[in-house]
Amino acid sequence: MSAHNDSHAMQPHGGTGHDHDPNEQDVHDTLNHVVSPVIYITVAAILLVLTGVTAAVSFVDLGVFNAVVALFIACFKASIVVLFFMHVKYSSKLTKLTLFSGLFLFCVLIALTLSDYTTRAWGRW
Amino acid sequence: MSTDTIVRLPDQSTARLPKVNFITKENGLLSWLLTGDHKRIATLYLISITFFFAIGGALAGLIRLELLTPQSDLMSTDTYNKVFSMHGIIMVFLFLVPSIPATLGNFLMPLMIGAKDLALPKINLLSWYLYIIAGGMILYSMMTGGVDTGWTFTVPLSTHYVNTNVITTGLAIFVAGFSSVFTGLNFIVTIHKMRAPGMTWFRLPLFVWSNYAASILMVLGTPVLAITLVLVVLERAFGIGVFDPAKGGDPILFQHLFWFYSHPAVYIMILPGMGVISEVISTFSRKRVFGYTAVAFSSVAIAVFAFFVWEHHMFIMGVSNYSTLVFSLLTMLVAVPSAIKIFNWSFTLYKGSITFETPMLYSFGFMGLFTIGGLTGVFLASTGTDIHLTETYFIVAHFHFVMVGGMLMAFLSGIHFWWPKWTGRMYPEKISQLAALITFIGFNLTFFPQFILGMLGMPRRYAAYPPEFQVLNVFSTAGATILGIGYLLPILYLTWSLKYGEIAGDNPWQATGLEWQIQSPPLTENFPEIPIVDYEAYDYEWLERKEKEVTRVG
Amino acid sequence: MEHISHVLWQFLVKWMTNFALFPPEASKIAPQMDALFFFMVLISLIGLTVVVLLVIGFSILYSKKRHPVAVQIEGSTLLEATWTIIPLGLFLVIFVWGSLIYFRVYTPPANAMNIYVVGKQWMWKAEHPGGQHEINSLHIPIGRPIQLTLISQDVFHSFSIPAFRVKREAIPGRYTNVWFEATQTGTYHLFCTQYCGTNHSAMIGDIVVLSPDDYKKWLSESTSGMSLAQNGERLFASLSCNACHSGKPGSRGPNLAGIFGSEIHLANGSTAQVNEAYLRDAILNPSDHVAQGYVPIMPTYQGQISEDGIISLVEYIKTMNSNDRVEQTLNTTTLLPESEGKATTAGQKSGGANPAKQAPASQGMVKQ
Amino acid sequence: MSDSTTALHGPHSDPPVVHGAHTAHEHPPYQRHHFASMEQQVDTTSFAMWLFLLTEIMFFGGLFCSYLIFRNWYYPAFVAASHQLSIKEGTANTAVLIVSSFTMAMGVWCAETRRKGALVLCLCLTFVLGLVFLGIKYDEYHEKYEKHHVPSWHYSTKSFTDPASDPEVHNAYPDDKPLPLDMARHTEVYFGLYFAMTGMHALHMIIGISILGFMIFRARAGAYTNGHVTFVNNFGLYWHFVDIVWIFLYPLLYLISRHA
Repeated sequence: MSAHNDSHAMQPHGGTGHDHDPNEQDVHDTLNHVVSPVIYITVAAILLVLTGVTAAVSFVDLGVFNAVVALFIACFKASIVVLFFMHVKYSSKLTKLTLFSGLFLFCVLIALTLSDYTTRAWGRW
Repeated sequence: MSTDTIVRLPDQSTARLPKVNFITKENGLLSWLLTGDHKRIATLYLISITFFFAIGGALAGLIRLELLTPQSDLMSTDTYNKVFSMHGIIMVFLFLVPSIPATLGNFLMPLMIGAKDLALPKINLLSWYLYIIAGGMILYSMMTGGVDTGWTFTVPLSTHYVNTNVITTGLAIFVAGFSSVFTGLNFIVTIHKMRAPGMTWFRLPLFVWSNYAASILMVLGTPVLAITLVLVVLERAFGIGVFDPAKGGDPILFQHLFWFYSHPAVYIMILPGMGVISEVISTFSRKRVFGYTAVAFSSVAIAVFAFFVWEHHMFIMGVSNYSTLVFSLLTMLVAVPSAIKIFNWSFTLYKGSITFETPMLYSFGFMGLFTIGGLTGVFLASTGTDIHLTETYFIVAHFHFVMVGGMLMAFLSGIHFWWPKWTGRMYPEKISQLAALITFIGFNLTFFPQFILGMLGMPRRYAAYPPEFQVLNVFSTAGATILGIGYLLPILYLTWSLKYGEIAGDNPWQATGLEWQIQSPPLTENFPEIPIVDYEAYDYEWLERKEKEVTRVG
Repeated sequence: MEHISHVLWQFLVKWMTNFALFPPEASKIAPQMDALFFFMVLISLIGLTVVVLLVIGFSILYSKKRHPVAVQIEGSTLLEATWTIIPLGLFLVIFVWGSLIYFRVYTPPANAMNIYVVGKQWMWKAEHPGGQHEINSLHIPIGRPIQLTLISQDVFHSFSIPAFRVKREAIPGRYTNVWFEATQTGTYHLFCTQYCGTNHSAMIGDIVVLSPDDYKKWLSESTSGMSLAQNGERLFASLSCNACHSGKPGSRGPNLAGIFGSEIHLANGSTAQVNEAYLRDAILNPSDHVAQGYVPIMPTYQGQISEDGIISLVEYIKTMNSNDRVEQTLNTTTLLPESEGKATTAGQKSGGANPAKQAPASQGMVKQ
Repeated sequence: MSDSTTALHGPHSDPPVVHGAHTAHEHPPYQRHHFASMEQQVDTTSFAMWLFLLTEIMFFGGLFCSYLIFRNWYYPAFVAASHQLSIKEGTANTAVLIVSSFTMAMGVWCAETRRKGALVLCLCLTFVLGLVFLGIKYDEYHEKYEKHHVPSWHYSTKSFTDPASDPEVHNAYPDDKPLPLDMARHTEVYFGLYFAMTGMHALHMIIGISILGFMIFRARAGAYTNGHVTFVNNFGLYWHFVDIVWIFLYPLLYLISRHA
């Protein structure tokens, strides 16, 4: 039992390999990929630094670019959380596709709603 | 068996239902309430959905009775408003959205792809409990005074101008939404990860494809409805001002967010129905579905485009005229995949060997009514005519043609088609054919006059109307009576058949799906061994070869 | 038996005499919309016939009796393309045609007569430029473009005239527009089509289309003495709008004469078309609409003027061609520059050319 | 016909193959009966978790969409109202959440490498940091309540029409001009959105913390260090997602034009 357990153990490359469905493209979700704590520490440090940066930048008058910079930093922070803390960098295409479809639809929601709000003032309606 | 049917039942004198199956495996109420078996959960769903359909249907009957006369004489306008609101809420959120996915989909998905169960059985059960909680909350709000906002919860009416149970109902729909999210999530995961070896994407039955598409809509759309309802509840309870024009909020924003879900919801309701039609038409014409890939991809196309068209519910609400152009154009595009499906089904019949069992009759009904429903949708997608036709009985007729004429016909078709698999017994054929006919006639009589009423300008949600509309309303009410009988009959004879129906055997329709190759009712874990699929979907020649083999061996 | 037949007979008579299948076409846009409608009916009938013929035809030709063995067919790219492209083409034609009508309905001509319509639970109130008010009815002349400027005081309503084929929602907090030109005299239905609460189905009325002479007669009979613009002028004075918007060089507010219909530049760099909706919003949310070269000193009038009052003010500003009368009013009033900061809640009722109090105390915030 | 279960595969196919290893020998106790392999189970549950996060994206998406529209409409009101938020507390909370995300990620690592003590420590740290976040949030809410900045609830625009009445904020942003009344009213929409967005986020935090508490118990019993890390892993995904939401809420709500 324990030997079997080990063969399935959550080691980086310790899986038993193909015992299932050769047609399945996305079987190998490398969920078991163990990310080194060094990466976690680096990422956390970057996140903390960026938090400081974004707070500091907001005190500088950049006009419309204040929002752009703040959002850019936020997006960057979110990306590294997603890529490293959430292991997407090491995950299957399916996971990436899932995430992408969510972001895409979020953009659709925003863009098409704004298509109403931004064009209302075009002429007399 | 006569030559014009394909039904092949075992010898009734010796046939027995399999002793061990998912129904007889365990006994006692708890074994049902705590089950993880997708077939048992589907059964629970079937019972509860039928219950809520009956309530919604009774409310519809009340609406039609009230509209028999121009005055609001049967009930006060307030009561009428509550009745049509509850009718809409129950039918949309407790019947149409979960109907096919949660019953037939739940039952069939693992069977069709060759899995032992859905990927997440506990989540599946949780989904049913959420549904029941939502249903209970809605019943509670109905008992304690009802709600009179209409199912659309238009702000600021729902937030500031009514004194009814908006919060309870809103939260109920929030809960029901999560029930449907979990069902959809479960389906997507199951289809991606649980397919049997050899079951490639393009060997999947089209029912699976269409449920997959509907599941995408459930997972992506429902949360937006959830947050919208949360905002409505917050607005009503605490006055956060987001939707309140008096505080600078924007009620149109509510419309955007609400319809962002509620338009795709229409496709959540109809797509699984389309899947049923594909299965049924193929089986009863003994032929592969014409243009399998086109039908499969049109489901996905509908799922994607469904998210780009919501504003067509708001064309006259003072949204930007330029964005109406965009949305009108996109709405025209979403109509095309439905047309593709209709024509592909028609051509599936071409050079087939067609028989006319009850599921097939319902499917024919679906094709006719859905075509009308779909085409009248174009009237509303075209901005110019939408001005006149929207918010009238035209729109009521349109969506009832799609939802009742389309979805409900497909649901009944599917229930009849898979009834033998589900219960192991046949329903009585003649009376069910009669029921299909009655439903079709009753439906047309009920809803066709409403198109004319709509063109005349009769507004929807009116308890009283000008007298010149009465004739058509009387027709409509008469039709509703017939329709009611049409729906009552299946409930009666299907219940009857549970005990007295003929033993169906494994594959009474000679269908090709994996679900038909196992015993009926199936075992708890469906397949004694996970099958390996080495034939395409709808491969009737494979089935014939197999049958011969069995006969020869036997 | 006789009783029954009697009742039945009555029903029949009632039905036959009181039975409609098609609404009257009483506006200029109605025949255009009906043309598109019937075009779509035709397309739908053809589509439906094709589907029904295919289904019934194949069912007969290929029933199991006649055609015991099915022929497996994979599909046909050519056919798929056919039934993708033909419906798409038809839908696109309908899209273009529909959009043309839509823009026509919601783009009022410049010479249209403007009538304000205020919706509230559960009645419609129409305000004519001449000051005539009516509830749940609307009298209009034949052959003249009429623009409706709609607003709701509470929830969403929808102003629908089936005989004219027009409909527009009345939204709280914002003006919406629709226009039509009646072509037949008569009385037509007016419905509220957006569900608005308990008495939604009672929020109905009559649209009375009159010949020009009858219309004149109606106008003179139902006048309340003061036109909207006149009422607005009184308000303009009583709310002390004239103190800042005096039109004099160096005044604290921009000159309003002739401003309607023009395009103005705002302090935030954008431009705006001055229409009814803009004027309304500028009165209620002035700081969103500060004209270029001015500072945001105008107080909001939210909650201080009724919807009717705003309509009168808007109508007055619309008709303002010169500042002569503003100056006249100003000259006959005593200015009390040290009076208190905010505009009064004088409202439209206090009336009269004698404003009780005066404009915001000048804090040196004059034109920059 | 009656016994078709044995004839599942085409006549020309191989005899039924016993599929997967699970029927041949035992599988781990935590493998659910309907999965063919452990790998399939892990894959499936993680995919399901991602799909759930997808719904969460759209759930918060509706809020962000509303925020965007009102921010464009009522920019001055949003700036002034944003100055009412404590940037110190906001930044501190951001840091707290980031560190908690880090401890959670470490927790997953500990589970994967079967370090039971370290896992319990990481989970406890995450738990405490989550509570610290809620504590700071409570302090902020309390301040809003005291200043009458809770929408509808004795809402007062005084801080915006008369900034001098609010010396603390006024000293920090001495250049803030008084807002005209019509614009000041719209700060209520800002606070409405503020409470809706942070409230929904806090609700997710509370749910997360409750699950964490449950997990600490299980982890002490050695539940996640036996090779079956799915639960910790999926919870980690959830926790990081909640963190990401805050990463966006922070600049959007706190950092609108902080410069004087």
